[in-house]
Amino acid sequence: MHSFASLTVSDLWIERAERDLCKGLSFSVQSGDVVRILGENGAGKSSLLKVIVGILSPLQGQIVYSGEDVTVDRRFLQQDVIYLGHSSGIKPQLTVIENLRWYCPDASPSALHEVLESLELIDHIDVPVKKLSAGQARRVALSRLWLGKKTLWLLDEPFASLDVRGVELLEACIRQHASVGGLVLLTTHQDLPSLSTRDVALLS
Amino acid sequence: MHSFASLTVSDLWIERAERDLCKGLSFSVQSGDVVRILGENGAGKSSLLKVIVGILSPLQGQIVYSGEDVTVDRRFLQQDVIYLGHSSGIKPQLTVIENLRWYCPDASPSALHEVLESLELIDHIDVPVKKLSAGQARRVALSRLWLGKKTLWLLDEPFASLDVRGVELLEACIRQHASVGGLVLLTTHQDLPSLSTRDVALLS
Amino acid sequence: MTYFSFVRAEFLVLWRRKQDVLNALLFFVIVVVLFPIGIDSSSEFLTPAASGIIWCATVLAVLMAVDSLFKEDYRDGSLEQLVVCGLSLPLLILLKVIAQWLAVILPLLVIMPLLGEMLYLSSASLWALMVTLLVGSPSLFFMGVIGAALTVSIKQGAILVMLLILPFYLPVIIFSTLAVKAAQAGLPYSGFLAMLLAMSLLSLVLSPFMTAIAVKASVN
Amino acid sequence: MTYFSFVRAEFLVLWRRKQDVLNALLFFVIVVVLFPIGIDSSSEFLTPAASGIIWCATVLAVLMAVDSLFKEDYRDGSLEQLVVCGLSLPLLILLKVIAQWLAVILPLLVIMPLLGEMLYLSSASLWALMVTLLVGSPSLFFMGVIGAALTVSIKQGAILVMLLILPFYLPVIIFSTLAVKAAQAGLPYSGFLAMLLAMSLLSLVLSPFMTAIAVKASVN
Amino acid sequence: MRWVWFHKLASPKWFYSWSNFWALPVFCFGCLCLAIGLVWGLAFAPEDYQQGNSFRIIYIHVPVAMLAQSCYLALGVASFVFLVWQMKMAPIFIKAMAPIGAVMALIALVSGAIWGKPTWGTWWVWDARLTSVLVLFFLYMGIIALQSALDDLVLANKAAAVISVVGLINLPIIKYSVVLLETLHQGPTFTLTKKPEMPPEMWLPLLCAVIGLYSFVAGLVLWRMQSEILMREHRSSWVKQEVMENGL
Amino acid sequence: MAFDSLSAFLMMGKHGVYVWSAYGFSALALIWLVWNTLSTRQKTRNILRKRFVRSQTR
Ligand code: HEM
Ligand SMILES: Nc1ncnc2c1ncn2[C@@H]1O[C@H](COP(=O)(O)OP(=O)(O)OP(=O)(O)O)[C@@H](O)[C@H]1O
Ligand SMILES: Nc1ncnc2c1ncn2[C@@H]1O[C@H](COP(=O)(O)OP(=O)(O)OP(=O)(O)O)[C@@H](O)[C@H]1O
Ligand SMILES: [Mg+2]
Ligand SMILES: [Mg+2]
Repeated sequence: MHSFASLTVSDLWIERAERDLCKGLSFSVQSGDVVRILGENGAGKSSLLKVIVGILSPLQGQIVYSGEDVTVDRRFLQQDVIYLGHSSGIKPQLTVIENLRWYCPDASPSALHEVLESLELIDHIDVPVKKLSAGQARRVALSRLWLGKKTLWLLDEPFASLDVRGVELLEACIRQHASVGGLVLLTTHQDLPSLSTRDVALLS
Repeated sequence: MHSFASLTVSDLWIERAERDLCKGLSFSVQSGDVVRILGENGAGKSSLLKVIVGILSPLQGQIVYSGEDVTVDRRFLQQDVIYLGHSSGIKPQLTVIENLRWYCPDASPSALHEVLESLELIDHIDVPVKKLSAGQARRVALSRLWLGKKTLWLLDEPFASLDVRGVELLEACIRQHASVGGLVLLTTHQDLPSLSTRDVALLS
Repeated sequence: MTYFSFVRAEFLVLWRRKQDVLNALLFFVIVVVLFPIGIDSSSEFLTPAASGIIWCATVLAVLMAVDSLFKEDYRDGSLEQLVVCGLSLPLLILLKVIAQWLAVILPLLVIMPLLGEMLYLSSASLWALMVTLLVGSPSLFFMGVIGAALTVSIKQGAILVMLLILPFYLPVIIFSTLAVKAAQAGLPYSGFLAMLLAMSLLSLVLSPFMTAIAVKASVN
Repeated sequence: MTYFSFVRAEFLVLWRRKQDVLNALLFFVIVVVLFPIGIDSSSEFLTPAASGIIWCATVLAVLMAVDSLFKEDYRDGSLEQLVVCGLSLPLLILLKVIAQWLAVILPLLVIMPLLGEMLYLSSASLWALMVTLLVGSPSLFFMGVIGAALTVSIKQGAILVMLLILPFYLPVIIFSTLAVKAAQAGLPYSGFLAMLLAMSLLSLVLSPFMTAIAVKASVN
Repeated sequence: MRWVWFHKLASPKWFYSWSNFWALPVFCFGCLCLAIGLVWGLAFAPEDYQQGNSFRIIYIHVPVAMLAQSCYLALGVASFVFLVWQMKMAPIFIKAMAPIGAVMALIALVSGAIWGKPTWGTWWVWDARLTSVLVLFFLYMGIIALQSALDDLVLANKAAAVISVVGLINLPIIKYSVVLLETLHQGPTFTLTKKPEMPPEMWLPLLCAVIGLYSFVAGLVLWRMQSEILMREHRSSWVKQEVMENGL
Repeated sequence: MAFDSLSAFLMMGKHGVYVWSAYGFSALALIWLVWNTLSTRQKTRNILRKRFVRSQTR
């Protein structure tokens, strides 16, 4: 169970390569929401997530997380977030299990095994990630979601290169997270009608 | 119009990280076919394409292209192929137009502009590819398909990170290619029912 | 992620790449060997030049090691993760640098007596050399990471790092070779050591913050 | 892709990175400067050591340049594309190396007189040095790319390349410094030049094929 | 308020119009002073009894060497200001200053080397002053290379600032360390505490040239900053007005 | 005037080459600096003007 959380973005402008993105976007989401950010290629979805998590700075606008203004100092938000970008943040030299231990040092071995089992990675547990297929590597990155205890999830195309079974698993996981009070913001180009409770559209 | 082409793979075994993949796969495709390779994550789809194009060597098996045995020397096939892997083969320092000129030196400027126009890249024509969004970079890599005059296309998850419009465009392009006698082998996890004329399933 | 799991992962990566550590060592040895072969192998040339040669080779080896410190993390996206994980970035950087320092400098100290022998270095000056290495090399690392963090998003950045950072290394090299020369002449050299130590401490305090600024600006 | 469009793209990338060429040059100068400052700045030391110092710095600069030759292409997948494009891979490699050689060595030759002056080199030996560089450096490149191709799929390969390749560079360094020493002593040195030339030609003929094999093995 | 001017300086628009007014007069004054100093020094100052006429190189060498150092000081201070207070004008100043400083260091090196030939009998020696100017030149080139390698503006700003601040801390150390190597070069002419040892008809033109060059550089920096401001503020309406309406 | 004639001024005793090459180089470098400054100034304006004109016509 997560305590109640909310994210409010108001009047956000992002500058990227001398182009303005988002152009005054405002939205507000809270515990239990699964929000899909929609937009064409190059609309600024990834940039928006990066701004929220604090990798980019906005040109203008305000970001409030659970009542605290984090526009300038994103630390309060960062303590409670899992961000997965286009690149997965997995170290290719380390094995699957070592990568998980790196991100989730508190998880018990049995929890780790359980997650890897359900993600069908259990056979590859001691294989360096660089020797996995694209979808398998993606699964390793995603397994943090099952293990971490953070409220806000920012996922940039999490379904990319997953097979049908993988998509199902991830969908279930996201829905489960929302049902216990989590907050999920994700981008995707795939058509997953039952997934999101709300959409935010970016015009380009 | 391409001249008649066919690709026959027989009894193919691939070894990857001490695991056997494909395990005696045989199939045969010919001009006009759009073949989807199906399989879970890690089933060996990418490995299969790499073997066909000659990046990997098979453990055992035979590959025949248009009547010529290319199992040992893949050059005859390579002269007639466009291969797009998980990574796109685009130089990030070069601009969009420079990348195209590199791959398709014979294309006329007007043809280049037309393709970039239809792919909605025309505004970014002089932007280095590293400053494009994931989907835009993918579109640059894919634009070779519109411009190149090769018969056999081997596409590894070409729809990844494309938006809805991009998927439509690419689908149309693939269908058009098949209709003039081209031969397309692709992998994808998305559900595109009307695209393929035939499926090859890999068991893992 | 916690500080502890971060350090464990760092050491694991280093351990996975123990071959690289060995390679760095061999590279160092080969650079050192280049000089007797390429220039002159008489002891009249080598004895006075030895400490300089070893320091030059060390500097190059450190720069190579430091340059790749953030590159891979940047590429696989784990640098992003460090920035957004909510832990103190300067502290993470400090830990990372210390791990790297241990992996590069300790083996180097171990083979130093061998090299000293090869370059006809007396045992007094060998000791001085090793002490200067121990005391001075942290500053090389701490200064180097700033450059590495600044150029992490540039593909062919190794040369740029060297260009940026080598000028800052000159004082370290000068003080160290002066110290060894003093030792060779039987003079006291603790003044030079104090300078080296001061530089190491100063850079230890300042560099993590500078590097954190650079890392934050680099991931975008 | 045609040979022509390949070469054009190569030069375009080099041109996009013209700053890198300048940086390589500055790096080279800084490495050379390291020695007078770190070891000894008297002309008794520098004059005889100059050619060795410059060759060592050249070797390092070449290794740095060569190491990154295939790295990026590997990462963005364009190396794969070279393998499967149906053109002759050895020829493509040859063209790539020649482009790189032009970008690295020509600027180096231009500033050589300046460096010669700073290292107190006489003009006769300066000429000899420049000729050995011109004749000998192709072999450095052609040998280097083999190593670079072998290690392209290894992340932190720079050091491994150096390790693999430096032993092969030793003869080049030795012949060159012997040639310059002969010139300094007023003796004829065309014999050494002939050796250097022979090594360059031999490696020019063999290396593209070896490298092609290595590249093919590395992309998978 | 005493700090009003400082806050105004931080506003690109205000700075632009302010510098538009000052750049040309400052630059012209600099040119004039420099010309007077150089002609005076070249043609009218008495010959040095030791070095003969070769000493006349001093009138370009010393001003330029002083500028090379002052520019770096300014660069470092601006970087510090940027890193601590995020002042918007600071990176613009850094971008404008670095190439000027590099050219100054280069001229100092070349003129010094040329002067070295008749006086020391060699173009180059590894002496403290010379080496530290060479290092200074490398530092400038490093900053320039970094800025041109990074095409992301935010990153380029931060990067240049970080490396120049580190340079600022390190410069005294570098200077101190190379002093420990042996030296040939002479000590300072102008100090605050002592009268110069040269006769006034020798150092007056020098003073004139020094002041002139400072002013000349100030004018150039203002101009360079103006271009940079326009480029960076291109989305604001005053830039549009400025560019479309005013000719030059 | 420290010199008797123009040629003496140009010769500078036996140091003419040194003095004039030092000044020549310095002059070239300073002129380059000024030229570079003014031309970037002009170039920025031209680029911006073109950009504004383009955005107006759209
Ligand atoms: C490449 C060679 C040289 C370099 C890099 C160099 C650099 C410098 C520097 C940094 C200063 C200090 C300026 C200041 O802040 O006051 C200076 C001043 C001066 N230099 Fe040089 N110098 C070089 C060669 C020479 C030579 C060959 C001479 C003549 C023998 C010379 C004579 C002077 C004099 C007289 C001053 C004025 C001292 C003062 O007022 O501070 N320099 N030079
Ligand atoms: N690293 C970068 N540097 C500069 N500009 C960038 C960079 N990445 C993206 N951009 C620009 O920002 C715009 C938005 O990019 P972003 O990656 O946010 O798009 P996106 O909505 O995630 O698209 P996609 O669906 O393709 O992932 C693009 O038009 C692109 O030109
Ligand atoms: N570079 C590699 N080195 C060694 N083994 C590898 C490598 N890449 C993949 N493998 C192994 O080969 C198997 C098949 O990988 P492949 O990439 O062909 O799968 P795939 O069908 O393309 O999967 P995905 O849908 O995830 O892309 C995987 O089980 C993996 O363990
Ligand atoms: Mg995106
Ligand atoms: Mg795959």
